[in-house]
Amino acid sequence: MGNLAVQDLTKSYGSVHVLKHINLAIDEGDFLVLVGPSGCGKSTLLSIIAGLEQQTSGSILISGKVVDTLEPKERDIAMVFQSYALYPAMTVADNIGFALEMSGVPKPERLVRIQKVAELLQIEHLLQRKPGQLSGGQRQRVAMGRALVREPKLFLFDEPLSNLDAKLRVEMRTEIKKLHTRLQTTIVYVTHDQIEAMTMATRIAVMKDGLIQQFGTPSDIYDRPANTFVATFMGSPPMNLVPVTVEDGQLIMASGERLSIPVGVNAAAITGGKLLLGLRPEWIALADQGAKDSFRMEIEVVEPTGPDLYVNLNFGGQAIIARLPAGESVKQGEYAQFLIDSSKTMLFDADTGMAL
Amino acid sequence: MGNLAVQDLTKSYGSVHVLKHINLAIDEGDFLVLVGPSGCGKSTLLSIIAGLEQQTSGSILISGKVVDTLEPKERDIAMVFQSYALYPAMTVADNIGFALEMSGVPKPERLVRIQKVAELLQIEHLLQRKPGQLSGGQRQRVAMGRALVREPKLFLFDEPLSNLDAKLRVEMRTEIKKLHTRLQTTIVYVTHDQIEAMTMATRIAVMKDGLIQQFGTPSDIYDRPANTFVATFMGSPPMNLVPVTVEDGQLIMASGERLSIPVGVNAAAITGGKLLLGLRPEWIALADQGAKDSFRMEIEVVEPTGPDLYVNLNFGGQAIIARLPAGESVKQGEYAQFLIDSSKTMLFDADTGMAL
Amino acid sequence: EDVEVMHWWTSGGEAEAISVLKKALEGEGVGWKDAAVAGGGGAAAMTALKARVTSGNPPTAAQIGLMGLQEWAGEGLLGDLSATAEKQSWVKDLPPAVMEGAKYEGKFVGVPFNIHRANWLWSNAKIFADNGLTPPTTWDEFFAVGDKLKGKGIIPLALGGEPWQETILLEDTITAVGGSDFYRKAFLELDMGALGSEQMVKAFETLGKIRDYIDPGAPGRAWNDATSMVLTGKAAMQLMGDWAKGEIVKAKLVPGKDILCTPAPGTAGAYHFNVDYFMMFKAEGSHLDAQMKLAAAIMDPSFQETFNMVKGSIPANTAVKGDKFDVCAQQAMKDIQESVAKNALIGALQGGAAQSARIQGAVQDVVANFFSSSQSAKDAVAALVKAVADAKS
Amino acid sequence: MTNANVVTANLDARATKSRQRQRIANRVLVYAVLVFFAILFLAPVYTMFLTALKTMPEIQQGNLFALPQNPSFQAFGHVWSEACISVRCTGLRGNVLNSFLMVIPAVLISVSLGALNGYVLTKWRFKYDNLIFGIILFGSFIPFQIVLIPMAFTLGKLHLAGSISGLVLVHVVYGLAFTTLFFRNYFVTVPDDIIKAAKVDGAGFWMTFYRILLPISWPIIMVAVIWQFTGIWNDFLFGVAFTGGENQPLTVALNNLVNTTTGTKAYNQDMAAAMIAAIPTLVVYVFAGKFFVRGLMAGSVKG
Amino acid sequence: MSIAKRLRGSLPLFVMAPSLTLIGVGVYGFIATTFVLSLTSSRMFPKFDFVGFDQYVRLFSNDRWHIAVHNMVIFGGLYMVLGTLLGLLLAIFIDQRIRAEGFFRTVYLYPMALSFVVTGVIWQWMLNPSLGIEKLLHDWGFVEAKFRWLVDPEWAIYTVVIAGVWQVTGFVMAIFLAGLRGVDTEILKAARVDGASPWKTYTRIIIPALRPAFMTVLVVEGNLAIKSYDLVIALTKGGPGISTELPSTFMYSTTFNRNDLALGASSAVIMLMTVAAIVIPYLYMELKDDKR
Ligand SMILES: Nc1ncnc2c1ncn2[C@@H]1O[C@H](COP(=O)(O)OP(=O)(O)OP(=O)(O)O)[C@@H](O)[C@H]1O
Ligand SMILES: Nc1ncnc2c1ncn2[C@@H]1O[C@H](COP(=O)(O)OP(=O)(O)OP(=O)(O)O)[C@@H](O)[C@H]1O
Ligand SMILES: [Mg+2]
Ligand SMILES: [Mg+2]
Repeated sequence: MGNLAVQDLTKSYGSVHVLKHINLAIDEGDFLVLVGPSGCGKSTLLSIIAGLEQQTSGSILISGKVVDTLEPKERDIAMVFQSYALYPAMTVADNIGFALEMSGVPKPERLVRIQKVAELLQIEHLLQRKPGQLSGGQRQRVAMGRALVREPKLFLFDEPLSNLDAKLRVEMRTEIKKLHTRLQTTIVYVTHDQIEAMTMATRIAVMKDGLIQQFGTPSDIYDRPANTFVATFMGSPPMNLVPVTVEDGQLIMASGERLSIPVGVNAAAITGGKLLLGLRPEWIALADQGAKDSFRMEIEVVEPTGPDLYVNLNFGGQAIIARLPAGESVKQGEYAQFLIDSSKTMLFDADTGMAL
Repeated sequence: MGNLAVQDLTKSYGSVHVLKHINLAIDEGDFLVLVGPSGCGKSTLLSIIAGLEQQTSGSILISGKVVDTLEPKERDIAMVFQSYALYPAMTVADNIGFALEMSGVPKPERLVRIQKVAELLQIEHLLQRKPGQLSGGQRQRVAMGRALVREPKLFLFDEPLSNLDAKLRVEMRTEIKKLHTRLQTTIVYVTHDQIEAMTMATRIAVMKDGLIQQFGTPSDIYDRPANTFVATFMGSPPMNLVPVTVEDGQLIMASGERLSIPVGVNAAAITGGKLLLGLRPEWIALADQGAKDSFRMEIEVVEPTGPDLYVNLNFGGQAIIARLPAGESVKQGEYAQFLIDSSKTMLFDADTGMAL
Repeated sequence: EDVEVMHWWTSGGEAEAISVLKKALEGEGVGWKDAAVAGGGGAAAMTALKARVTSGNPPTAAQIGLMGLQEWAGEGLLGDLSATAEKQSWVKDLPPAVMEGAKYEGKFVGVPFNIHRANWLWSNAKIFADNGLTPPTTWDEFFAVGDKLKGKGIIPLALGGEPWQETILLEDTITAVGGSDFYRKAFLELDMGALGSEQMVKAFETLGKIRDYIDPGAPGRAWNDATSMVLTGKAAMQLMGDWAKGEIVKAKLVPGKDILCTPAPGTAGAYHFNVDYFMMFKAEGSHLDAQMKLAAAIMDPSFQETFNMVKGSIPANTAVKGDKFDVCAQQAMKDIQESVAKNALIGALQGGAAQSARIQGAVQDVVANFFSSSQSAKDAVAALVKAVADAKS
Repeated sequence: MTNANVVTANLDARATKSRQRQRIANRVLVYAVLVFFAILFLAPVYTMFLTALKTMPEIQQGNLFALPQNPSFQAFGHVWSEACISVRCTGLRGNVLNSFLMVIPAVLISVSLGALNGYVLTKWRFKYDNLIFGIILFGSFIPFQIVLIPMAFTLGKLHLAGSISGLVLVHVVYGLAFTTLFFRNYFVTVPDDIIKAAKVDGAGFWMTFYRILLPISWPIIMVAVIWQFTGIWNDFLFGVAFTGGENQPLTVALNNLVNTTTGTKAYNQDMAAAMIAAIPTLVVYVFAGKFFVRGLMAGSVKG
Repeated sequence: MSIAKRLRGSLPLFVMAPSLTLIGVGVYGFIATTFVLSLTSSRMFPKFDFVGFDQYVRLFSNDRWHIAVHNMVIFGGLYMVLGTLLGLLLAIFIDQRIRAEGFFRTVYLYPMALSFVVTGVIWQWMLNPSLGIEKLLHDWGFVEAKFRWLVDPEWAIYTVVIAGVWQVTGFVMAIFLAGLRGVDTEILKAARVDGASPWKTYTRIIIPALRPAFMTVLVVEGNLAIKSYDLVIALTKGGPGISTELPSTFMYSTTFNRNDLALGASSAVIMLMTVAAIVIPYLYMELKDDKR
């Protein structure tokens, strides 16, 4: 089955350089999630892996074989298109069953498999409709169904759940994971949903402007971001970055507040430089009045999201966001004491943005 | 300006009844978020409000005037289409400026406004491209730009941020809120993102199968769902529903575990019936060993999402999910003690699903 | 064995006439494959014929005019009919001009059906009688008669304003101005002096004058619509070849009685003729036999009689007696004898008996342009000289 | 309801009514324009029809627009089965089969090849594809008159001279540029994504064409069929040049019936003949109309 | 690369091979032949005795050719403009979800079905002052009415335009209709929301989306205009005089009626070169920005 390697891949549209020397390698059975800002080249990368677009340079290897000259169908992949790309003249059932038909699966078996996938996607009642008669989410599920009904070497999913409601999305996520566990197929998956990325991936690649910023396991990415871009990109609300300098083995903010150096960082090595302290919102907690090492901050905005409160704080002149459990009594405009978990905080070089 | 009322609206495609007697009324300046499972009729409702589809019966009132016979342009609305519906032959700039051109805004002013919106959406560098040369998220932003550049009575947004990355989405959310605050335009907004729904809405309508399940403020919907559908639909992971009966002023699970009745529920009134106890994942917390009123549960799966851990628990034979802060030491396969916040729990009638 | 025959006699009386030939051949065991192509006075048929010859698949025989026959023979594609001609003694029975046309380098290459006369004036007898007039014999008379008729609200001359019909008018005025000798010099010998002469200018002036005696609807009108104007009494006269008789007969009128036939003004004694030949492509074996049978059948006097009675022309074979023909045809048979004697049997340009298609076309262009514009006769003559010189080269 | 409300409601009602009136006015305008042009377009045809019903003397009266005094359909029957076209007196009937034998294969082949070319030129693009398209397209401008002689020569060499197959070949050659043009310019508007999806689904070149593209191409297939059918059915030049004897298509017969030079003319029959000869084409138009459907690509791609 | 793979890579060319062969021989081969012939003195049949560019000299000193070219400009221009506009108009009106769509569509197409051999006669009659419209107007009492285009050498070419437009409009409509049916209905909705009037929706949204259809229409009309032979022959036979001569009629009559094959060939070459001068830049413009 299929491991996948992307070697020094570039792609340009005329003078627009969309992918710049991408290198990636995942093992058979890996679940690679691609994330990155809109327009960074994720879909383009998938298209090239699928053989639908021609790279400008570089190679794609599937199962160790260079596939650059192979037709998509010879690469044995299934793909969910970001734009769905449903066959407008076919019914939903035919859309889903088309690939099976092409690979010569006999009709009775095909019907069974279509039915199964349709149930999984909760679109059994739509099987006889044409794509034009479906809602947006239903179309997206048909697009999914077209891929899920197959058993290829490699699955490519381009934001397959973006138009589904949260509940369905959770269910689909579970189904995809089950499928992955069952088939052990290699998967490349593009998503903007962080929970999707974190819970499904065995590997995450964070891209920006056609470059890979970090490639690692989900916890690498979340807990040890390689640079400020990754740090602020993953996580919502994003990691707070507070400018600090080092003095006497302590971090000092412009306002004079002193914080302890993150655990595991060698204070001597960094003395003098301009730094950024990385602080995820959930690393900030409400402290009891007068607790040790706590900071007094002004509560500027409180946003309840249901399970949590997002709280905009003024921390020594610096705006930061904290995520507190719903029900904590914080009031806009008041002051409170907050704790910062220095066992988790990170430091970045303010100029290069690289983690220390 | 525009308040909006939807009166007894129905819509059928042949024998498919998509909307069934919808009633809604929001005030000028309200921000109504429509949520509901895929295919429930949200987009259809927007289309009818916009005047793009003809309802089967019922009326739409904008600013108190029946607009059923008015053309879309006479209704003074702006809309973001779920399918984007960009003009393929026009550049991004022309796409955004088209509505302005139609309403006779002079060119210099138009250019200024296009530029402003493009900056807001971070697509200034794409203004001279055609839609075919954009990535999915970029297209979606152009679709947004087309609406945001205008100042109509009523904004209709159909999942306008679904294809954007989390970071951009947060920024866009903020921009839309700012816009709303500044213009005080009435907004109807379809989204599947719960955070979007909760943080932006002044009103939420939860739909299912063409019917409105609950219509209220975000906290109504989240904290006091009208029925089990709303309860499980809003919130991710969804609210746990645990079957219980009432005995001696206490709730009893099939396994014999006893829980206290939610605060504010009259025990006498409900004795004997089959009930469901509603339990949001974040209402479950890890207890200190041997704490009072705590429950021993088996930890079946632990999913780290970054800031949180989703923990699948076995609670007296019942599978439930808890959301714990990241860093809590829970291990798959072990047992632990958990607290349940009975000041928040809810009870539903097991047969009708209605909240008590 | 079959013969395949290409011609443009496809409808009405002509089609019936050609059927007679088909039957005659079938009587001799020769089948008839028809490859008729109508249109454009045979132009379409010529196009098709060239394509067929090029593809190496010529028909057995094809209809052609006098000069065309010479051109085709010049390409070396035609067979030799001399044997049949000998047997049927064509030399004796054909008028000399017609016979010369049928020969190329001393051999017979075509067989003639008929002789048409182009310089007829057809007059509505009733109109003339009612107004106490007689059909004009000179152009001066014509204009005088025309003025009177115009006064009565009758269109003097019915004309179809197509180049070929206008060219017939020019032929008539040329003979009227300079006689058959001048005509011969100009159109048969292409004498540049004659073409550019004062007489030619005069002929064009006369032609120009005729324009005052036609109706505004003339341009583009088909010749038979013009004929029917005479038949229905809308117009008094038409200058047209003898094929107009077909329309007269069809309208149940009698040529020579209801519709009078006289030579075109100023051309009495001259005979503007054209001939329909069948040219025979080279053939071998049994096909050649069939071809010879076809040639013989065409020259057969009884066929020529039947055919020409329908067609309106007179037989090419002078052995045919004229007693069954109408008075106009009988008149034509008489006139042709006279004209041969006076050396006034001259090939009509229009109809391909005088010049190659190239020169005919060049003259047509000049005439058509002159007729429909305000060009002076002098300029037209200059243009004529230039066009003919170019086409000759 | 307060008074003010009543007033607004009345105003609303009035506004609604005026809008309805506006809408009706628009509809009336649309129909008026369509009917106006329909009349303009039909006027010559109507005159033809009247003429076909008249007798010759009546036609010669020259009252073009007058209704026939004794309308008779006799001319139609006559030209269909009795009229003599040269030596054969079977009317147009005799040549109908030839025309069908020619038009059906020629249309099928040229439309199929054109569709394939359009497909390749838009969805399987290769180097210089646009150049090749340009070359094909420019070739359409070649004057038919000028190819007659070289084509005759070629057909002779191929032993196709005078046969219906030869004629089919000629029509295919000179129809290709057009059918390619039609399909190419239609297929460029089909989103590439669905072709890509088919590739991923394992559909090959032919399957993608047959299963994905063709079902959404009905309108343009019909345009191509209309063009080719009409052009080939009505073609005279090639028909007359490349067939002989019994193989002549209907148009040549029609021409022979109508286009006499020195023979007599029967306009009523001419008109009837032309109308009869146009019937198959008309049937194609009516039939093709059903395929000009809306929304063939609905729901296919997002964006 | 394996042979199979190379074969597959050339599949597109392989599929187009029959067409390209046919066109290569039947079009470009014959264009070359024609060019060669134009350098000879061929009359009735091809004859390869080269005379250089003599035929071109003859051509350019020929009045008929000049008239033909002049007419081509008037006729071609008006025909294409009117045919396109009218066809587009009818397509748009037919696309308004009207009743009896099929009826109107067929009516507009019908003229194309009729052979010009016969309809030409009807047009002649209708436009003839003694028979047709002018007479009708006189009969109705408009004694002063004059409609003499057909018989006026200055105006006759415009009657050819009328008849030509009458014939082509239906087909143009069909092409546009096919294009209109392919326009995504969603963007029309967007245009309505953006406040575009129907007029603006068409001019700004739909017609730009019909660009490929326009190209189809223009090429087809250009072809018909250049090849209009039946039309002129049936309607005016090039008259009055030679005032409605077109290159196509010139070419035909020169080559076949007058047995001047080489001159006909030279006129064809000049015509093709003129077409190339117009079409090649146009195609370049249309096709260049559709590169991937
Ligand atoms: N033309 C049609 N014929 C029949 N049913 C249709 C048609 N169009 C839409 N529907 C159905 O109407 C229902 C509502 O569609 P709608 O697009 O409003 O859903 P939605 O709530 O926007 O869903 P989503 O979140 O997936 O976009 C769907 O179940 C859909 O299948
Ligand atoms: N035809 C083209 N010409 C020029 N640039 C293009 C073209 N197609 C895509 N691009 C650019 O390539 C970049 C990458 O596009 P791609 O679709 O891969 O982005 P993406 O990462 O999938 O984004 P999204 O999350 O918004 O879908 C984008 O910035 C886009 O504007
Ligand atoms: Mg993408
Ligand atoms: Mg929707």
